[in-house]
Amino acid sequence: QATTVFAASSLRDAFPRIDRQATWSFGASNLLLAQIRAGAPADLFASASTAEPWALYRRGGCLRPVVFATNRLVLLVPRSNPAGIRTAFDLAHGSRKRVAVAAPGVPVGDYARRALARLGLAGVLQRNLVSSEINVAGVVSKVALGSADAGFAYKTDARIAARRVRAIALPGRAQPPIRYAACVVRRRGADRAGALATLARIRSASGRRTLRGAGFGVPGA
Amino acid sequence: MVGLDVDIALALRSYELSVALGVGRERVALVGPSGAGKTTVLRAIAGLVRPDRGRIALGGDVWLDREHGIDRAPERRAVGFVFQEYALFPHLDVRANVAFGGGAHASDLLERFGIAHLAAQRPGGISGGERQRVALARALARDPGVLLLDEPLSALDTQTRAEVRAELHGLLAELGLPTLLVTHDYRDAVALADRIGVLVDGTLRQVGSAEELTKAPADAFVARFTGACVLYGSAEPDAAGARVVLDDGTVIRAATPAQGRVGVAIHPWEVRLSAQSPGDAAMNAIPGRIDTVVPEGGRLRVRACGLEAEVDTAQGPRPGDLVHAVFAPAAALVVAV
Amino acid sequence: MVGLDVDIALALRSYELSVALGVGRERVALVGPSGAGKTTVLRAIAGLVRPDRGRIALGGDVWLDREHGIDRAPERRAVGFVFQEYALFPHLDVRANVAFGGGAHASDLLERFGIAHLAAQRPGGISGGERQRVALARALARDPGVLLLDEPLSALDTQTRAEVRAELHGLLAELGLPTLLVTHDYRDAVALADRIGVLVDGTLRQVGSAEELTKAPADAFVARFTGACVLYGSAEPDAAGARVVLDDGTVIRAATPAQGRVGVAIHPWEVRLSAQSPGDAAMNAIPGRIDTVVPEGGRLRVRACGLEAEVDTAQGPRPGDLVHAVFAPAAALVVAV
Amino acid sequence: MAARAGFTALLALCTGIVCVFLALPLVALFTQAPLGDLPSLLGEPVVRDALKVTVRTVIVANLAIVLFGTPASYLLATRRFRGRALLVTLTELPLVLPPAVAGIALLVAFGATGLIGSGLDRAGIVLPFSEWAVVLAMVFVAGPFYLRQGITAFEGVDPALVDAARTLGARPARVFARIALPLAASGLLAGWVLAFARSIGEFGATIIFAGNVAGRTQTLTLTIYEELGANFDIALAISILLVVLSAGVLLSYKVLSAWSGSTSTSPSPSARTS
Amino acid sequence: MAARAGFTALLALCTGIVCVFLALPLVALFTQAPLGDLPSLLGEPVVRDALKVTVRTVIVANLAIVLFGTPASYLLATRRFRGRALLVTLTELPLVLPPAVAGIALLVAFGATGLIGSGLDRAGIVLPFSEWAVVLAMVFVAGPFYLRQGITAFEGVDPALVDAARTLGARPARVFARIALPLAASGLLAGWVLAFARSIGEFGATIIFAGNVAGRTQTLTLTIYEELGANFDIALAISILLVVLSAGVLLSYKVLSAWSGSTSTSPSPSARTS
Ligand SMILES: Nc1ncnc2c1ncn2[C@@H]1O[C@H](COP(=O)(O)OP(=O)(O)OP(=O)(O)O)[C@@H](O)[C@H]1O
Ligand SMILES: Nc1ncnc2c1ncn2[C@@H]1O[C@H](COP(=O)(O)OP(=O)(O)OP(=O)(O)O)[C@@H](O)[C@H]1O
Ligand SMILES: [Mg+2]
Ligand SMILES: [Mg+2]
Repeated sequence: QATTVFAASSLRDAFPRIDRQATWSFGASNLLLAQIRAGAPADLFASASTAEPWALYRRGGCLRPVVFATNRLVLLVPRSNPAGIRTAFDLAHGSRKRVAVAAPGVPVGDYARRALARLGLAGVLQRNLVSSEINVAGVVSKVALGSADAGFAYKTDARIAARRVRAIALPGRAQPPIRYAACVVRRRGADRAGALATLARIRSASGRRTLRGAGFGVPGA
Repeated sequence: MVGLDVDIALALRSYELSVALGVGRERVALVGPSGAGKTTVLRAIAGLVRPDRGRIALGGDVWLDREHGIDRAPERRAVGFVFQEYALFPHLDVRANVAFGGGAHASDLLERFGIAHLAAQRPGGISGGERQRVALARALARDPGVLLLDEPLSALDTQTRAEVRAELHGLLAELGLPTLLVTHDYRDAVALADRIGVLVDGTLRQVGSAEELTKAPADAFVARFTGACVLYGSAEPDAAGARVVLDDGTVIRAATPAQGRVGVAIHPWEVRLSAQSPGDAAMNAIPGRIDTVVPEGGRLRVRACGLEAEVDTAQGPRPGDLVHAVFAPAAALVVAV
Repeated sequence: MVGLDVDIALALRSYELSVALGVGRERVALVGPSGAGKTTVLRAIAGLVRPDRGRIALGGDVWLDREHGIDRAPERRAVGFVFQEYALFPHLDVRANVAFGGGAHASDLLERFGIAHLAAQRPGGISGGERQRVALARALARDPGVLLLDEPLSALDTQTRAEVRAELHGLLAELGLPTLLVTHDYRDAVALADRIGVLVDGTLRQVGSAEELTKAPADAFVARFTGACVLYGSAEPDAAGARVVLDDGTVIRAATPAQGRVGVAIHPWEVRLSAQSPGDAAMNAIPGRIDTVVPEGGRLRVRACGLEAEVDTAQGPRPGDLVHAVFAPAAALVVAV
Repeated sequence: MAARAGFTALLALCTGIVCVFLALPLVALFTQAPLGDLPSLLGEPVVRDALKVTVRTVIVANLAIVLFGTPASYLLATRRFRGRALLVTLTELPLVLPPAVAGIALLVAFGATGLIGSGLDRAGIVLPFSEWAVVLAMVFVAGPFYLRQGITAFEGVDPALVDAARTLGARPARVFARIALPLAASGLLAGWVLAFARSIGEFGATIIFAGNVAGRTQTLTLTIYEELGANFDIALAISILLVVLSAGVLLSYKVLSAWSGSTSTSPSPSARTS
Repeated sequence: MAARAGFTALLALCTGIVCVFLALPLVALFTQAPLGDLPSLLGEPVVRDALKVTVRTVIVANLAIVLFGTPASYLLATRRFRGRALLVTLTELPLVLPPAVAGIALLVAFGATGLIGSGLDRAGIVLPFSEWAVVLAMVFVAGPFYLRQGITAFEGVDPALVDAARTLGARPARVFARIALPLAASGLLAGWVLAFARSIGEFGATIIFAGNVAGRTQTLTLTIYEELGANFDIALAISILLVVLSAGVLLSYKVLSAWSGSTSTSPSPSARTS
């Protein structure tokens, strides 16, 4: 049976290009963590932040996590941009906007909240209609289909949905450090060798190339 | 006289229903086999079915005239309709059922039909005969100009039926409304109606009093309906009426002239069974064996020689006995086939 | 002689059914009002209902003996059961219906009952009378030791009914099986059975031939069932039999001694109507008015003075006429109330 | 005798397996949940908000379903016209449609860039992220349950009773109100129970179409899913709340219909002959 | 005359609103989708994988539903015993249970730390997030539809026919096979259509209990949800595939039952008297 990789939604496009053999399950990192704890048959866990793999590691659920990619948070708006949003600060002015943000606990949700706080825009989440999406895919879909006027997602997501959305960069001071970490899951019957091989492939030169091609940063470069 | 005039035509699944009938202040029964279109006639009068052609009027009040585009909705025709299974509203009590149509004299009607003590009962909780009275009271609460009854006795079991028939007879007579009732039991029709119409495949074969139907049935079907047995053969007129050669070769005589293929209808009470051929040459006699003997009332009903006869118990006929069925030429009614 | 012996008791909703009955190679009819327990008796014999107490045996073959813990499943009792609405399998054709129970001589049976040409039809597509024959053939395909028929004629309309009754009479006679049939129509019972049992509220009131029931009804219920009218009063024995003072004060005489509160049953064919009081003091005469006059067959059935009479059409009685209902003391059958 | 006992044993075995399988998850829910903490878990703001949203949207959706569904199912049940079969099939289609597909379909119809959504948008009516979106999703997926039962219930009203009412002078509106509606009531109630349960449980279509706006479109089932990765105990607590609610509705319906059944299905005129 | 036309107009208005509302999303699906790209979109590996998973799990789930559900519903329909009402209610409860709650309940029952899941886990059997989990979720949410229709269908078999078969010497197993099953067949088929549609559309319970593992637990409905943010056209394409499939099943069922109805519901012995 193929190695099973539980990976953050934002890796959905890049990962299958790195390893065609593995079985993938994409979702919000926090949900994946909960599933692995509930006994899901994951061999490798790739999260959009370091918090979840470390939490698993501390409970003895996996080997020591390693950081394999970085990403940047952006503000997504629909191509048509009906609300005329140019910068994150526009969320605080004018009419009430419909904003899609991932739920608290979901890495991209936490990143977004942190970024808004750094910009002094924490009130944006009170003032506007904010849908707390279950994962980053939910955020992108809401913006792409025009349900939301804006949403916080990763730079890499903006590329995938480029036909429908436009990314607005956040000021550098607001950008939280976004580091993706992976760990090899410890559980009875886990395919540890396969997981290590997949992890190696991700961190290999070609893996790094693929990730970079998809818009991720790679550490130690 | 305010009477109901019906003259309608309507294509049904397998034949065309075409009925012209006037009903005065009398009770007319429509009888006929299952599927003859009896119910459809009542429904057309009530406006629940729309005839293709024709006219329905109560006195000067025209309910339907296809030619002039008149077609009153059922709720605007003054009919009282008693449905086959009574169609009482199961969720309303007896009083509410009766009051549904008009309400003003519901209480009177409950009293009059002897169902006042059931006023608070649901129809589910009362007997078949009581249901029938509720249905009748309900139909009358609206002061209808015509009363239509569809198989008013068929929902009842044999015991209750005889009682309710007598009771209904009295009630209908008392009301004096133009009444059209449907039944497939000829005995019910005879017991309840002044005139009887025999409907077969959508066509009225004959309309008349029970006596007329019995004495001069229009055709073999009507004859059998009134209880006669029918023999078939070909007739030639002769001096005394007609000479009929039956299909089995037996020759009988009838009192009325006839020619060609005919039926001969003979009622059981006109037939006498005798062990020997009768001396009287003027009488018809058909020889044969007794098929069945069934006690009925104080007599025996005997099937023999294709005929039925009523004989006294004393005679003691037994199946298999050789007999002659004897009847007068006047009792041999020549009918169309 | 291989006969069916039944002696069972079973608590039903509102009374206890308790029946002891032997059926030899004969046809026995159970008659009684709706809810009397007739169907339950047949179902108990077939094993579809379990009696609380009792024994059922066909010859030496014990099907049920609650005391000894014997209770054969229905499929292991040799019964042929013809259900009330025939219960033909709607998804199987006529041949498969008949072959369901045994199959070996299904073709023979189809021939014998004249339904071979219907073999490939579904039950939905054939007439009521044909259905009945299919049901009978199906029940016989298993070579049953007893034949049970539940209301074999009630699913038929009035016309077909008379024909099928005669036909069924012939078939049952030919089979010569112990046969128990249930009906609520006394006339069906008389036509079809050798003996008749009257079942009321779970109790057999009387078992006997039609003649016995007519001549000596055990009680008022049986008497009314056989077609008699019953008058009530109190009796005292006298020289000729009994003197009964009816509730309305009229005094009549009966030929049998009696004492206390009784019913007096008089059959319509024993009653003569006359305009004047009869000269003959030996005859009973009840004066009164005619209630209703209904033609029946070649005669009129007249209700008068609480009695019914059959009179010739010639007499021409009319409702409201003053008459005396005249009958012989021997025709006044004293019955228990 | 052995064969016969064998057959019944086989039936009993299958029934046992089925019942254990269906009962097990429900039992587990109660044994595994922190029942003691239930009050405090259900008092969390996120649960309270979701409960309010759920109650509001379910009420509005069910009102709409009953108000529009009752006349529509009456018409579809009692009138014969061209295209009727098509309309009936149309009302049944959402029953067999995956809720996720329903969500997509609603999105392309009423979404900001959708078929009529773009028009609505220009008119200033914005459905996504609004409570109305939740209501629309509920009506779309739950309505057909009511419609289908409604059609069956109205078709089940003995036409002779309708005819009788008309010959007694009742106009169509009165026939509807006094005869058809009371007689179809228990069937309508059954349909409503299903629609109610379906709307309260709506998840797939809502998550796709309506978003997850706390206090506005986040219903209890969406909260379950959201809390799955965050606070599993809250998800459990909401689950128990919804089980109790569903079972309560189901049981009160059964008790009610058994009760009304015992008074109104006592041998009725039409039941006698069947 | 005005009042009467008014009432009918009101009915027609409601029916029109209902039908437009139900039709609009379906129409939008077809007008908004890139119909020309459909073949290539449906050929994407992610769709092909999901299709395979869906086909496999739906087949297994429906086999289980029919194999266990048929005998169970026969027993529940025909035998009277203590606790029967309880069991029937138990089979109905999942019908009114939100699918998300069903997912949670399955998780706490069969999950690694669940009621019996922990035991299974020790025995080396891991259900959650496996293909079996998808099957279990489908059986749990869709099975009751089949059971309920099955009970109704078997209850609808005229008991006189069963009695007749028994007096003709048929043992219970033969009565079941030759009488009850053929006569209940159309009702069972109707139940199976509902169960099939429900299982193919399963979303809430699956995503919670079985996760979203591509090629293993990711069914078509889960793929819709996942592709929503990535490639909306794939989501649309799958939606159209599922609409066509659902409508096809519904229509072939309707045609089939209309056809069998016309041969077997021609005046049957029991229909005559009603
Ligand atoms: N609306 C209709 N359109 C076409 N055919 C019809 C319609 N209603 C009834 N029929 C057919 O018309 C025929 C007469 O039906 P109807 O119910 O009037 O017969 P009936 O004499 O009352 O029979 P029964 O004694 O069985 O009640 C039947 O063959 C029936 O199938
Ligand atoms: N299994 C049962 N347990 C208790 N009571 C029953 C049972 N079956 C029938 N009954 C009751 O027993 C009584 C007799 O029913 P049964 O069907 O035998 O009457 P019947 O004489 O055949 O009547 P009908 O002429 O209406 O067919 C009825 O009051 C019925 O309600
Ligand atoms: Mg009729
Ligand atoms: Mg009976």
